[in-house]
Formats: sequence, structure tokens, C-alpha cells
Amino acid sequence: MTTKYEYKLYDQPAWCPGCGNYMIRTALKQALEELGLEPHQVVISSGIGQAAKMPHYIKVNGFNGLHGRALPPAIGIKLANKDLKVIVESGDGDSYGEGGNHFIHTIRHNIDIAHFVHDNQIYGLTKGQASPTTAMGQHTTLQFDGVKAEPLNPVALALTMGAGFVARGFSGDTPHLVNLMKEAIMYKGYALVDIFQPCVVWNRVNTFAWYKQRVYHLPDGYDYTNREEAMKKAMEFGDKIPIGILYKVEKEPYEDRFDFIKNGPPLVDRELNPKDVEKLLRDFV
Amino acid sequence: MTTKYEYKLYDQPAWCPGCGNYMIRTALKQALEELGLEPHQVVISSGIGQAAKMPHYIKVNGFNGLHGRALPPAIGIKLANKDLKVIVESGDGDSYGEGGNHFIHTIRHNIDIAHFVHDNQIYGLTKGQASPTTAMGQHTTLQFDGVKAEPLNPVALALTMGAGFVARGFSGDTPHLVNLMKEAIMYKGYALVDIFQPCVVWNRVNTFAWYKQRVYHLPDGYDYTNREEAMKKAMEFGDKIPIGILYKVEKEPYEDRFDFIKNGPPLVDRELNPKDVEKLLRDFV
Amino acid sequence: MEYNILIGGEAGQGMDTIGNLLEKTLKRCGFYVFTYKDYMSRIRGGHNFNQVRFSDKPLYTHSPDLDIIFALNEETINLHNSRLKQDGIIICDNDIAKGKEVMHLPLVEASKKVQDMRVYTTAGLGAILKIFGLPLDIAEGVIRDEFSGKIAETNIQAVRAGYEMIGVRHKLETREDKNIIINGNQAVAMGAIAAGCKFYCGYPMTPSSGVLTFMASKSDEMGIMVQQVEDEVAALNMALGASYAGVRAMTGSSGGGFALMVEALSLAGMIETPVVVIDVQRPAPATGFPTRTEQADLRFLIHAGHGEFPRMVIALRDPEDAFYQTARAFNIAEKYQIPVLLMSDEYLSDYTVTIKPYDFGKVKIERYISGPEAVEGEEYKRFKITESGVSPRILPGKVEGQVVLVDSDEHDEWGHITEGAEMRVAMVDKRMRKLEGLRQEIEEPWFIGKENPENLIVCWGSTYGAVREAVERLNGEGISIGALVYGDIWPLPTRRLMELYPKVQKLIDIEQNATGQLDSLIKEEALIRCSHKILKYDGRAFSGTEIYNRLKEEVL
Amino acid sequence: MEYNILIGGEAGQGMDTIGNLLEKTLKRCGFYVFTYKDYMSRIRGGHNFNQVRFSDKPLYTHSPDLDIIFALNEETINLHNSRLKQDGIIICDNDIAKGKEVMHLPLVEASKKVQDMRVYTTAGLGAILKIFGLPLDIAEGVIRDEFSGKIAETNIQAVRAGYEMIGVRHKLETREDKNIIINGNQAVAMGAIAAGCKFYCGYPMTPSSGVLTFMASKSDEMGIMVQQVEDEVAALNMALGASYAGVRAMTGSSGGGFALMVEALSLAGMIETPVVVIDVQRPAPATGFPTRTEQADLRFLIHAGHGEFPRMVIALRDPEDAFYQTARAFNIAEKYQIPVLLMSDEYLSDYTVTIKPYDFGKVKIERYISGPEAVEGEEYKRFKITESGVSPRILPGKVEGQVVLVDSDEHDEWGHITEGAEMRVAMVDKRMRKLEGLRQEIEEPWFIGKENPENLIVCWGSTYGAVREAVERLNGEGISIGALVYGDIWPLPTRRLMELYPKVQKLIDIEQNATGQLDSLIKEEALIRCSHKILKYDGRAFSGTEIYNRLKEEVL
Ligand SMILES: Cc1ncc(C[n+]2csc(CCOP(=O)(O)OP(=O)(O)O)c2C)c(N)n1
Ligand SMILES: Cc1ncc(C[n+]2csc(CCOP(=O)(O)OP(=O)(O)O)c2C)c(N)n1
Ligand code: SF4
Ligand code: SF4
Ligand SMILES: [Mg+2]
Ligand SMILES: [Mg+2]
Repeated sequence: MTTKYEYKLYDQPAWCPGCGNYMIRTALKQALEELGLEPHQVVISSGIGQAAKMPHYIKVNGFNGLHGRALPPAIGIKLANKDLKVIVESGDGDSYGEGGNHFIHTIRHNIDIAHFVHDNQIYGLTKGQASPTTAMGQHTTLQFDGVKAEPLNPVALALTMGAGFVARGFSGDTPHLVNLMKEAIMYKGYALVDIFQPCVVWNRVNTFAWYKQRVYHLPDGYDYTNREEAMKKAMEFGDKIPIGILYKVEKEPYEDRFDFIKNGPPLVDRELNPKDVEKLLRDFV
Repeated sequence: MTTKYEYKLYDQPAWCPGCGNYMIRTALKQALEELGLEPHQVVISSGIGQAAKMPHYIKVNGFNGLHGRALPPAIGIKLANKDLKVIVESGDGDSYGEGGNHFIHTIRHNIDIAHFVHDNQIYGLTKGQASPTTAMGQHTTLQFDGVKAEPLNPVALALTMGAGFVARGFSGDTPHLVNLMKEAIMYKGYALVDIFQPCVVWNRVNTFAWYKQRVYHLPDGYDYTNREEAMKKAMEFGDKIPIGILYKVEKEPYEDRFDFIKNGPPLVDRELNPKDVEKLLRDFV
Repeated sequence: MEYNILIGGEAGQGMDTIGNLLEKTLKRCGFYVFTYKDYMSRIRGGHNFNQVRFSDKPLYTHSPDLDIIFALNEETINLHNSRLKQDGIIICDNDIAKGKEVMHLPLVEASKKVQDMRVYTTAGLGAILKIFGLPLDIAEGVIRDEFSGKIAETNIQAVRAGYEMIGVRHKLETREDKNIIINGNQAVAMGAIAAGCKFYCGYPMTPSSGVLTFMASKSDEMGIMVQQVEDEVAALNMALGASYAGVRAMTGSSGGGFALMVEALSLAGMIETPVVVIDVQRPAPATGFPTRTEQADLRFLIHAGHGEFPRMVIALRDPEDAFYQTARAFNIAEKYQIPVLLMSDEYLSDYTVTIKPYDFGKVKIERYISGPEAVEGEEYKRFKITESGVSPRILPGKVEGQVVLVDSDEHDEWGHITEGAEMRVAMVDKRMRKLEGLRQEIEEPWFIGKENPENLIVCWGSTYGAVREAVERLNGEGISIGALVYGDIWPLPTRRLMELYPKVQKLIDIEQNATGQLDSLIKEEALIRCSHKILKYDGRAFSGTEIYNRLKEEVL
Repeated sequence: MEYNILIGGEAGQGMDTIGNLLEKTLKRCGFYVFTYKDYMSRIRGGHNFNQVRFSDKPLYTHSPDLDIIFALNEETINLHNSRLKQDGIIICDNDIAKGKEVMHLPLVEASKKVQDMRVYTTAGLGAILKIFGLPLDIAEGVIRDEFSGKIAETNIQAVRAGYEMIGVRHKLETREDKNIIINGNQAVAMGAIAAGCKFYCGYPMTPSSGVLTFMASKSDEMGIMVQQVEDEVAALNMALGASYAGVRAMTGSSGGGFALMVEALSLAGMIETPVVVIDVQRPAPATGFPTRTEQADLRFLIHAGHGEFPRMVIALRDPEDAFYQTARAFNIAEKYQIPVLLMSDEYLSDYTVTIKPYDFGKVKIERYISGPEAVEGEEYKRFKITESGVSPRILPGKVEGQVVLVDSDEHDEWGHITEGAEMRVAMVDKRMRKLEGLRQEIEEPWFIGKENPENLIVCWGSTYGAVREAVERLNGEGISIGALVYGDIWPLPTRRLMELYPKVQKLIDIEQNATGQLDSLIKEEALIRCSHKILKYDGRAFSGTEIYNRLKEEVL
């Protein structure tokens, strides 16, 4: 069914057997399928890391850039061609560590991007060092004596920065994740889905079982337009961890704040004519 | 009285007449004086910007580094010599824009630094472009059509990132500011004071009068150990803006999480002897 | 005829406004104008000055010798008096420099009369125009174009009042005005806009901010997305995203900001995505001198980025060249799918000069973008290995059923990660092969001066104007001297140099840096060593006079 | 005698563990060992292999010819079979490569017996040792040192079981073991620790992470602050802070991470604060080949950073050199108050080799830090202008009543912002004068091979081992060839080269990159062009055999 998102010549992920990334890929394909999006209408921008290899394993347009820099190209892409659906696939190190500054400032701008972070609470590709979301005290391949900094709470941070769509997902709950992804992709503005993704090699604490035991769906009547409630839910990260849309409100996307973008064709489609620029000489006479 | 913090040969700030920076300098000198700190016991680390010129105008040790990079050297300094009092003097662009990633991650580490941000809600030195704290819609020398991103709330962000000391000050209220500074300097761990500092040239919105009209002292009974309350106060940024210590709790400073730092002399004072290293050859035999 | 007027005072006293009115008025009176700016890295106070030089012949640089000093404070007189010519004039307000032998005028009084203290400098403008007997109505036209409403009116009253304060000294006739007056940053922005740049992002940094600001000011009108980003690391990555999606994209900064783009520059090389980046240099290392000039980033730009990939580096020589070269940079970037780096500096970015209006008919937009025909087989190969090294480029979303994949890892033709040794070699060779095409593309340096000279100067970028003036003066004295002025500087064109070299007795490197970077490049690329170096690195731009003098003292 | 054993399989199958046990056992048996690693950028799957070469004579590089293949999967056999010598042996478990003519052993069965599937590779180790008739107890000692408790015991049972599976083929005598076995990353870390480095910060990046990890593993014991930072931009700024405060500080990365440090490198130059930075190169541009090797950052490092400032660049040649050069780098950094850049690469960082133990008595710590005596006048001048360009350095907090001010803007002697033209020139000259001292400091390249050779190789860094092997072989055949192996590479020492050059008929550049960066540097610094270039850029390291062959085919 979702074969249209499969590369003919390249489809064997370099992920470890049993890795949570596989299910995220499955969910993403399904979400795209259900949204009726064709491969050429979608772009995935990613950085570097295990998660960030996604563009190679789903056949849509892909910009597999530098570690930590998944968001800036995504912004460039969206602003250049507003017709494209822009998705960012990234790891916790990529988005919250190396790319932390882009993370907070992209939120402020509310550009129409769906940002999916495979949060395995570890640096997978570089062999198991602490990421910004690794628990304090956890022993790693670099933090021999345990991590000595407090973990960053990505959803709380996104809320504080004013994100209009903030969600938590779990790679072990694909149907739920598919739904979150569809919502995030369709949301007009910046949407974060922080996805728990067990790394079966390097993170022996936050395993499938660990998450399974803890995650629960936000209750049916949960009012995701209430920011204070959302913040409370965001801070729940202990024995019980809520997943789902923590917060969602309407917000004017950045692109729409520019008349010339909102009310014209995508920039990429505009006619270029040097002669049209002659009039600007008026400033210099 | 505070002449010991004055350079003999260099004491004419390159700030504009009437700038809020002058009062911050006065407050800082007084705070240092009242804390009985000698110039050689203190280091100011700063980036680049008008605020960041402070090390030239107060005679203590100074590391006037790169734009956006006031925090990383401060961390290096503190870890190298825990006996030094380390203060960071920086602008809103410096700390929250270019330096945003260091800001969030320094907080996670809770290193014993007092971070004073001269928040004039504008880029002063580069002539008036929007900073991350400039109000949405505000017209600037670059945002001709008004700023199109939401401002960042530094104190809310610091709280979310887990800072143990978060305060707001106003350069127009020096006695109050002196007190905040003293508290921040004496706090064991990372302490943020976001200081409203009118830029009389480039920011015609957030003027002295604008702040004067709005700021009020947190009430006497205010419980600064209550994080939820603190967050509410942090979000107050409209007709009324509370100043004072929003949040303060005890937290183990980063340095104390390392036995060899906590229970030994400062690293800078340790004896270096290559012969002591010979024992490590055991790994390679 | 030629005159040189200095306006000096503290930051915030309005030197720029008055300088601007003066230069535009002189231009509209039909003169060639060259305005040099010297300012400090502060917002108020300190000492700043503008020097407005004008002539009936084209000007290429500033000059130290002054005919008029308009002093807004006494310091200005103390600092610049020594450069005043024998019959030069100092004018200032009655309250300044009392007791000194200068021309005191009731400028502030005049401004008080119109109840706007800010216009006292405009009264000074009136006085200056009167010295040359130039018609007031042209100045009034300029004022009306620059200001509106009440402000325009008070300024006009002030300029008239100033005009009355003084007598004519050097009566000049107006001439036909066919020129524009523009600075280097504006020229670059105009070139980019003319070339169809639809995405410009940057982070403010003196002296590059002018490009960003000019682009922003035309954003709405021209439909250009202009982004102030959070940091320079974001800037180039973002521009690459925009370019990948298919718009012409550019970013820029000064050296320190460019330093933060270095990793992404290497990315541009790897994903073969066109982009134009400008470095408006200032004295470094580190923060250095934010408002002053230098040419010390040449080797840095040529080698910036880890690993090996082709790039082009173009040094801009003056605001005319800057326009055409910037526009050309977009074509080359897209033709070879490489980053093109433009080099300017504070001097070039800030001085304004009269030049003939740009010929927009000469700007050709050549995009090299393919459609479905570029897809061979089932899946599009973004990195198809070709003889030229350039692969047909389609845009994401523009060919149904086809996707565009770019990858910062080493990759195969489809853009997928590979670790194969053979594919690696094939891809490195493919990328490097573009250099062959690029070598055909590069233009030899401009030659100025006497043909086949005994003394040959090599220089690059903004020193052009000062070198030209010096060479012309020396040629006038019968000295056999010429200059190669490099614009395209990497890959370094060496043909002209090798042709001239056999006859050359002295090869003189002239640069605004401390190590002679062009000399090092020529040694490397042509195995030739300059016999003399005239270097300057005090943050102030060479003038023609200075080069002339140093050539005479140190070389000729 | 010399043998070469390949162990190959998927990532995650434990090649590294077994390779490590094997090489240590061989070392303790008194042999010289050289282990080469080839692995992919993935955590599980793909194809990785280690080649353990050992001999009774010192080894400097790996070799393509194999005596034994220990295959953990069939792919290993398919990929490497062609390199097996005539009388070579392939061993593998019974269930692998069924039907192929290889030596099948019941390895998995043996591991099942001890109820730990992971140890089946250890059974293979037993078999390999038996082939050479080496004593089991040495292997058991290694196992006990590397593992503890139950894991040690099951491994010992497995190695014994493997030992029983097979007969002796090439009986070897053990020898006296006086060596250590170490890789380049560990060597650098050891050098830094020996030199008294008390602050190391970095962000994980293959292949540089080993330095960070080793430092972290000794943090507690040696009292070294080791920081994993948020990004590489923070790293160098933080190290500079630590150094300013007075500890020896270092950071490192691979090319892409180094690219993010470029702005701060310029800062180091401006604030004249010593720091050591290592770039463990990997193939680029961009992400490139994370786990493979290249030497393509040379020109980048030499010119990295906006503006002009002195630096030193040292290429590390092998793990022995790496140790002493790293320690030396700290002395030079502090003596001249400059950044010293070390260059390694994936090959050097990952291969392990037996060398004689480091002589810690040879490591001298020279700090050049002053006390109150350095204060002249009332206020301390951090940037006092001196003849050598180096200013006496006191530390913040260490001299009562005195403060230490450093500034990224151009500054006066006290460190205060200045905009003066004269001060600028004085400060640039001061900084650049350090180059004169530095030029005295630099060491000429190592010379290997026949004296005054007709054929002279130039190379640098990690190619040393392979070049040495090739040169020795060719000298053995009576060919007049030698090599200059650059360690100190910027400023480039040229004396030896100029001495040898007149007699040289062929000058051959050997580098692991695509453009010949050392050649370009020699052209620039010595105005000499290499007649031949042997370049390799497929991500795999040169072996001695490969260089030998290519010299024969392309040059000799
Ligand atoms: C500038 C730079 N620094 C470091 C690296 C090395 N690196 C690659 S991936 C990675 C971390 C990956 O962690 P994360 O983003 O959480 O992804 P995961 O592998 O866990 O999915 C690092 C440090 C790099 N490629 N570039
Ligand atoms: C890498 C880099 N980018 C840009 C600049 C230019 N720059 C200097 S100060 C500044 C902004 C200053 O704003 P802020 O930090 O708010 O300080 P203020 O002047 O308002 O006190 C900028 C953009 C720089 N020096 N370095
Ligand atoms: S290392 Fe971890 S995150 Fe990476 S593929 Fe393996 S299991 Fe997944
Ligand atoms: S520009 Fe603004 S912030 Fe800077 S000194 Fe002037 S008033 Fe103060
Ligand atoms: Mg991760
Ligand atoms: Mg500011």
C-alpha cells in the first residue's frame, strides 16, 4: 500500500534490529498515505544521527544536511516553496543539543513545519554518549560517573517558547503516532512531536518496557487549548507519562504574515526579469 | 567609595548619554563593594554588544570574547578556578539570540555563574535591529514592516530549563537592582537576572517611561520557592511587570557534583608532574 | 577642478544626513562625487567624519587633502586642520572653536529660527553650496526627495539661511547629471535583486548589515524573502534550503560571521547546491575593528571548509563591478552548482561614488534548471556522474513522481549514503571536475596603466580605485607602471600575469593586510614571488595619494 | 616472520573485543603488532573488519596480504578471500559458509557449552593462537585483565576450547615483551594528560571521540575536568576561558566540528590565549565518511579564522610521535600564547601499534606564567608590546590588586578597546612577531631512506608508516629514494627540503587527499613544484604495499 514511498534501489535501513526507528518510519509512511500526499509534494529535512537517516528510507524529497542543522534548511525550503509539505526528522541530540538555538528560534517564528524528534535520550550514531534528554545520573559510554546535568524537557520548552502545536508520541504505539503525525503535518504552523524511541543498543534505561509501563493516552476530555494544563502535562515525566497532543491552538503561520508570500505564487515560481529591477535606481539619483 | 573598581587609564564608557547601561554599571560596582569583593577575585565574561563592553568599565578581571559566546568562557573560567566569582555581562542579542544554545544548556548544568542580561529589547551596537525580545509588530531599522516573530520570554525560558535562581531587574531602580545582583552573585549555582535597560537611541517603544509605568516590586509575602507561581509571574509582561527574585531554590552547583573539584584545590593550583601519569600505561600493556 | 570637503563631529550629530544631502546635490549639479566615511564603533560620541570629494572628472578614491572642513565640534578642527590646503576654509557654528581663525557662522541661530535644532547642519550645507556658487534649487530638490512634510520645509529654510551667510569663493558651473550615486553594499544588493535573488538571510554585522538592510527595504516591493536569523550558522544552512527548493539564495556577513558559516560551506560543496555568500571584510582577528577596513580574509575564504570541493571567490572592485559581479555570481553558482563567495570590505561597502546607471539589459539570468527530461530511468539521479561534473538539476515538487535527495554524507548518484571506495573516488572526481569548467569561466584581472610596464602592481578588490589613481599619476610622470587588479581570484587566473612577467622588473604586491595574501597565492599558483610589498593594516583605506607616495618612497 | 590475521563480520558481532584480546596476547608474546580497523558508520550490521598484523620486527603500517581470515559471516570470506595468501587459512564456525573449502570449527557449539553465545569469537581466538603454538596462559592473563568474574571465566573456557580444535601450523617462539600497544587517540590523550592538561571539552564526533572518551575515563583519577559541551562553538570558547583562568586546556573534533570552532580560533589569536586543538580528520566535505580516513584539512587549518594571527600546525605521525608532540604543543602554546593545532586522522586514531613505553622523564612542562614581578606601573598590561611579541602573562585572581583583561576587539596594552591606527599597527606587528620565534621552534621533517636520494618523497602525518615501509623496501632493492615526513607543518620548515632538492630528480608528493595540499604549500613556501603526486582519497588508508606499488608504476 505504501510502496510509493519506497525507493526502488535503496531500502535497507542501517538501523539495528529492534530499533524504535523502524516503527516511526512505518507510522510516517502511513500518515503520508492517509493524507494523500504524493512523494514529490513532501520534503524531509534532517540533520545527522540515526534518526536523521530517514530521508534515505522514505521516498519523498530529502535534504539530509548537517548535524544539528535540520531546521534552518527546512525554513528555507518552506519559504522558497510554500506548496511543499515540510517535515523535519531529527534526533534528540540533533534538535535539542547541537541544534538547540535553531529549535527555540524556529518556534518563535511559527513556520509551517512538522518537527518529529526521535527522542531516544541518547546519542545513537556516535555510540552512546548522553544527549540533552538523558536522565541525570545515567551512566553512558562517556559519562562514566553518570550524567551531571538535568535533562531538557522538550515539550515544556516548546510550550514556553510559544509553540502552537506540541505533542508527545511513542514509537511503540504506531496507530496513535500515525494520528499525531497527521495532525502535525496538517497543522498550519510549527508543530513538534517528541517521539519516544527506544535505542536498543545504547540506552539500557529507557527501553521499550520502560516506556510501555509509563506512557498513557491523554484522557478523552483533555482540553488541549489550555496552556497551563498543557504545561502540567508536559512536566509529567516520571512513573506516568502522558502521550498525545498536549497543546494545540490556531496561530497565524509565519509565511502568512507576509502579504507577498500569502497572496502570490510560491517564490520558486516567480518570473525573474532584471528589467523589473531598474526602477530601484530611483534611490540613487 | 567604589573607586577600586575604576580603571586609572580608561573609564569613559562609549555608551550614549542617558543609556540604561550606566545605572547597571553603578549597581554592579555597588553590589561588588557591598559584598566585599576585591577586583582580582572577580571575573566578568562578556560577548559583544553595548552591554558587553562592561569589562572595560569596571576594574575586575575581564574576558571580553565573541558575540554570543559570553557563557562558554565563563564556564571554563569557573571550572578552572572555582575561587573566582564569575559574572556574565551580556545583551539580549548576545545571550538569547546568537548565544541561545549556550543559554539553555548552561542552565541545565547549573554552573555557579551570575548572568546579567542588559535587556534593551534591541540590538544596540549594530544600530537597532530586532532582538529576540523585541515585541512582535515593533518597527525597527531592519524590520521595516514590523517584527514578525513572537518575543522570547527569558525568565520563563530559564524557569522551564530548570534554573534555580531567576530574577528580573530594572536599570531605573538601582537600589533594587543592587540587591538582586548581590543575591545572584552569592547564589551557589546559575543565576539569571534579566535587566530592563532602556536603549534611548534605537528602542523608542521600551523607554524609561514605558518600564517605569509597568514595573512593580514583587509583594513582600511572595514565595519565590514556588515554581508555578514563578512561572505565572514570569508570564506577566504587559501592563504590569513584576521585578525581583521570581524564583530561588537551593540546588547543588555543577562543580560540587565532582568529588575531585569539590574536595580539592582549584584546578589552576594543582601541581603538574608528568611522572604521575606513568601509571596510566597500565591500560596499554 | 576638484574639491574635497570634510564634515566631522560626534556620532549622532548627523554627519551622515548632511553628507548624503551634500553628495546628492553635487551629483545632481553634474559632478563626479566620491564620499569616504570614517566612523567609530559606537552610537553616540567619539569622532566620525565624512569626506565628500567632487570633480568634473571621474573619481575612484578619496583624497587626504582638504578644501573645506565643516566642523561640528572643535575636535574636528584639531584632528584635521593639518590636512587643510593652503587656501582651505574651516566653517563652523559661532559657538565652536571660539577664538580660532576659522569661519564662524550663525548656524545654530538659524536652526533656532525654524525651531528645529537638528537642521543647523543643513544650514552648513547651504553655506558650502554658496562657496561654490551652486544653485539652491537642486539642494532643495534633494531635500524634498529625502524628507517630507514639515521636516523638508525646515531643512529648506535652513539651507537657504546658510546660503545667505557667506559669499562665493570658487564659482562652479553645473553640468549634465547622468549618474547614480551608490555604495558597495547597495551595489551588491542591487546586483542580487537584478539577478533574481528571492531569498536573503543574515544576522546583523558591521559592515555587512547594509546589504541585509537594503534587501529588507525592498522585500515587499520585489517579493524577496529577507530573514534575520538567530545566528550565522543558521544563515547559510537556511540559504541552502531555499536554494535546494529552487530560488536564488544568498547570505552574507563580515569575517566573524562568515567563520560560523564554514561548516555549511562544506555542505554546499557536498550537496552541490548553488549559493552566493558575501564577506564584507573588516579588520580582525576576532571582533577587531568593527567599522574599519581590511583585506585579510582571502586565504581564509579560499580554504574555508573541511575537505575539498570547488568554489569560486570573486573580489569586488568598485560599486559598478560589485553589481555586475554579484549578478554573475548567481549564474556561475547555478551553472556549476557550487558556492560562490564574494569579497568586499568596509571601505567598498561604505564609500559612495557616482557611476553610470546600471545597464539591466546586460544582466542575464541563466538558471540551468531541468525538467522531467532530466530523469533517466525510474528514479532521478541528483548526482549523476557527468563529464563536466555537473548533474542535471530538477527541483523538489516540480516533476511529478520524482523526488530530489541531497545528502551531506558521501553518496551515490541518487543521493543515498554510500561507503564504497569506488563511488567515493567517482564522486570526488565528479565534483572536482567542475574546476575545469570554472577555469574557463574565470576572467583575467583588469589591467590598468602603461602597457607592458616595467613596474607591475598586483592587487585585488577595493584597492582598485586608489591603485588606479596612483598609476595614472605615475604614468603622467612618464613612469612605466601598470597594475593587474584581480576580481576573479579563485581559481586564480594567471595568464595575463605570465604574459607580462618577463618584461617586469619590479613586481609590487599592494594589499590591505599584514602578510601579503595575494603574494602567497601567486607564489603558489604561478611560482612567482613579488619583489615588493606595500601593505597597510591600520584599518584605514589606502588613498591614491598614499599609494603614490609609498611607491615613490619604497619602490620606484 | 610476519603474519596478518583478518577478523571480519557485522557491526555488533564483537570484532573489536576479539581483536583487542588477540593483539594484546600477541604483544605479550613479545611480537610487534599493528592492528588496522575498517568499520562502517552504523551500530549493527554492515561489514567491519580488523586486521591484526604481527612480526618479530617493528611494524609501521598494515598490509593487504592475509595469512588467516577469521570470518564471523560468509560475506567476510567473499570480500577478503582474494587477499588470502597461497597457504592462508580461513576459519569460521561450522554453520557459516557451508560447503566452502574453509576450516570449519565448532565455535558456537563451544560457546553454547559455557552458556554464553558471545564468547564464540573467543573460541576463535584460541584456535588462532594454536595455529602459532602460542602458550594459552598469556591469553588467559589478557582475558583476566580485560574482564572480571564470570565473564572472564567463560571466556577462558572458550579460548581453551578453541585451542583444542586445531593443530599447530607455524610454531612461533615467544619473546620478551617490552612494549605498549596504543592507538593515536589514546596517544594524544596520554600526551595531553602528561603535559598537565586539566580541561578537555568536546562534542562527540567520529573519529575524534576516542580522545574525549579516554580523557573522561581518567577524569576522576587524574583530576581533569572533562566536559561534553552542547556544540563545538561552545567547545573552543570554553577551553579559552579555562586557559585564560590558568589551566592547560584542549578541545578537539573532526573537520566538521572543527569548522564550528573557526571563529573562536580567531579569538584565540586576538586574546593571545594558549590552547591546543586537535582535528582528527575524516573524509569530507560535510558529513562525508564518518568512519574513514583522509588528510584533506591541511590548508583549511592553516588558514582557518578571519584575519591574520600566528598559529602552529603539527601533523602527528604515529602514536609515539602523537604523545610527545601533543605534550610539546602545550609548551609551545603557552610559550607563544597562541593556538596550536594538531592534525590526526581516522587511520592514526584507530590503528593500534606496539611501541616502546613513553618516557615521562622526557616530558617537560614549561608554563611561562608570571607573578607580581610582571606588573609594571600601576595596572598590569596583558598585551605589553615586547620584542618577541609575547607579553608576560599573569593569571586572574593570582596577583592581588591586579586584574587581567583580554578583549576580542583590537585593544591597547591593557586590553582596552582602541580604534587608533597606530595602536592597531603596533598590535598586529606584536602578534605577528611571534612567528619569528616560532620559526626557530619548528622542527625539520623526519628524513627516512637513502641519504641524498634521487627520488624524494614529501608526505606528512599518518602516511609516515606506509611511506617508511615502502621506502625501506625500495632501498632494499637498491633504489635511491628517501622521504621527508612533515610533523611541524605550519609554519612550514623548508631548510632540509632546500638542501636535498638540488640532487633530487623526482620530487613525489604522497598524500591522502585529492588536490595535493602539501604540494601547494611547498609551492608557496619554497617555490618548488612536485614532479609527481600519489594521491588517494577513497577513504581507505595507504598501506606500505600500495605506496610501493604505485611508486613503481607511476614514478620509478
Ligand atoms: C558538527 C558535528 N558534530 C558532531 C557530529 C557527530 N554526530 C553525528 S550524529 C551525533 C549524535 C546523534 O545523536 P541524535 O541526534 O540523538 O541521533 P540518534 O543517533 O540518537 O538518532 C553526533 C554527535 C557531527 N556529525 N557533526
Ligand atoms: C558572529 C557575530 N555576529 C554579529 C556580530 C555583530 N554584532 C555585534 S553586537 C550585536 C548585537 C548586539 O545586541 P545585544 O547583544 O542586544 O547588545 P546591545 O548592543 O543591545 O547591548 C551584533 C549583531 C558580531 N560581532 N559577531
Ligand atoms: S544505535 Fe540505537 S537508535 Fe541507532 S539504530 Fe541502533 S538501536 Fe536505533
Ligand atoms: S545604542 Fe542604546 S544601548 Fe547602546 S549605548 Fe546607546 S542607548 Fe545604550
Ligand atoms: Mg538520539
Ligand atoms: Mg540589546
